[in-house]
Amino acid sequence: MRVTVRLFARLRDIAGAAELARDLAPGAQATTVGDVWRQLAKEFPELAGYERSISSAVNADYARMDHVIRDGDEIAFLPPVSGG
Amino acid sequence: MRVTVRLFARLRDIAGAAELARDLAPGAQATTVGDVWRQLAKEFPELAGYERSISSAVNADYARMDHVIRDGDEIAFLPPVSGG
Amino acid sequence: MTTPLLAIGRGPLDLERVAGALSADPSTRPGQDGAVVTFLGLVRNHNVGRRVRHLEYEAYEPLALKAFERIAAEIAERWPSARLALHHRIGRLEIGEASVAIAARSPHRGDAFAACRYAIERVKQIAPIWKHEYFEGGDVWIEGATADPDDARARAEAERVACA
Amino acid sequence: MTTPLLAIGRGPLDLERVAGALSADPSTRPGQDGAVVTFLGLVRNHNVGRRVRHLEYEAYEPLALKAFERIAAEIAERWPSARLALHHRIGRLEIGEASVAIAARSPHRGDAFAACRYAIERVKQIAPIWKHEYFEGGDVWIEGATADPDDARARAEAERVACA
Repeated sequence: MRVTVRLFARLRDIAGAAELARDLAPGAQATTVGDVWRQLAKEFPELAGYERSISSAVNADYARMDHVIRDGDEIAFLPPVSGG
Repeated sequence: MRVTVRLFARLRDIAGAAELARDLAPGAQATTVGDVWRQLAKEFPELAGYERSISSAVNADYARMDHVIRDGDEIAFLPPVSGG
Repeated sequence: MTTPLLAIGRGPLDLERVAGALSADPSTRPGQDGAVVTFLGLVRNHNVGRRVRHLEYEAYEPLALKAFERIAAEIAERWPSARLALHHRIGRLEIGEASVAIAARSPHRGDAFAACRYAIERVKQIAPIWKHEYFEGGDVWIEGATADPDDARARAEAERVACA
Repeated sequence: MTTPLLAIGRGPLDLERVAGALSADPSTRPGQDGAVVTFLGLVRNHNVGRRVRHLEYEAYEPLALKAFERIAAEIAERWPSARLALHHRIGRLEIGEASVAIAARSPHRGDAFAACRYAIERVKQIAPIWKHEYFEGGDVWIEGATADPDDARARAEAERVACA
């Protein structure tokens, strides 16, 4: 299945792109947001340091790492926020 | 000596005037703000109920009841305030 | 014409003007502040069960201005990086109109919130201003606090409410 | 054209517009409110010892708007009589410009102060917005809180700071 990954702030700088399309091979178990993150962290090792501090969202709603994703989902990874 | 007394809000309504001129006979002791108040409360008995809740000022500065007054002073009596 | 930081008058209040007086004041160095907090007090159409028609505010103006100066000085002492602008309206006010407009600026938001809240609490405690309420069925002078600027307990209560 | 209560955009912020959106909203019944409290966050020229030249704000806009809606809903739950307007600016901001404008209205000032303060604390906790700081000598993404709207401890901390 194909998903869109959105990255913000320094995560975007590390990956060099605000948006990535990724194909995920269907595994024995359902694919989660965490699976997408781990695949990304393999591609961009600098991301690994954010494992404990990121938040994630699916289709513009906050979602946990164990959230099961579906074909066409937009998955976003958010470093610690600093608005205001 | 002659002083000007200024009254506000309900004190003004009770006395029927915002400003009164009063002549004070010099006594054995110095005349205080409290003396002026007590003379006023005799004139307008309804004022007496305010004895414990009023504030006073002399020449547009807060002053206590034992403040000694001088000829020409402006003495103000202020009921509990309700600005804001 | 520059707008004063502290004022009392009969014209309608303008929050932008009050906040603008503060940002234009020499005490505000460009770029130093991260927070502006404002408070606007409005005339409500109800008060302790009465239907309010309008209010009339009266003040002992020279002493009220001195009370505002005192409040600004207390804030400078308690929150040295915060600065204050405060305009109070007197005369007849209709429902929904603003009776008082306050702005506080500071590098950090905590101080700006505290200074703004402290200012309105102190106005209610020590400013020689009175509210005459005209309601359906009568009118009444509102009497709140006995004004005593040297009352340390009142000042401590204002600090407590300001969450300082 | 009516101004939305909650918004995120690239244009300069206007405090009167934010407060006006709230007073014009049908949730505001004429004469019910006695207090309006506003907060304006400004870009400072210094931060932890660095001389700041300008900031760039970035947001995940649809999620940021949902975060603002969530904050408004939390306020409606915690302070039922208070209502909120909140505009956040993104893009390049110069020193002294406003990054966020918040207005809270309520019959009583305590609730308006608390709701306004709570709102800015929650924005900093859960809004997916990031600040890129350009200072003399470099630039850095500011990273604050790990956003988790369901973190009850963070929410309790925002209530504590709001002096609720």
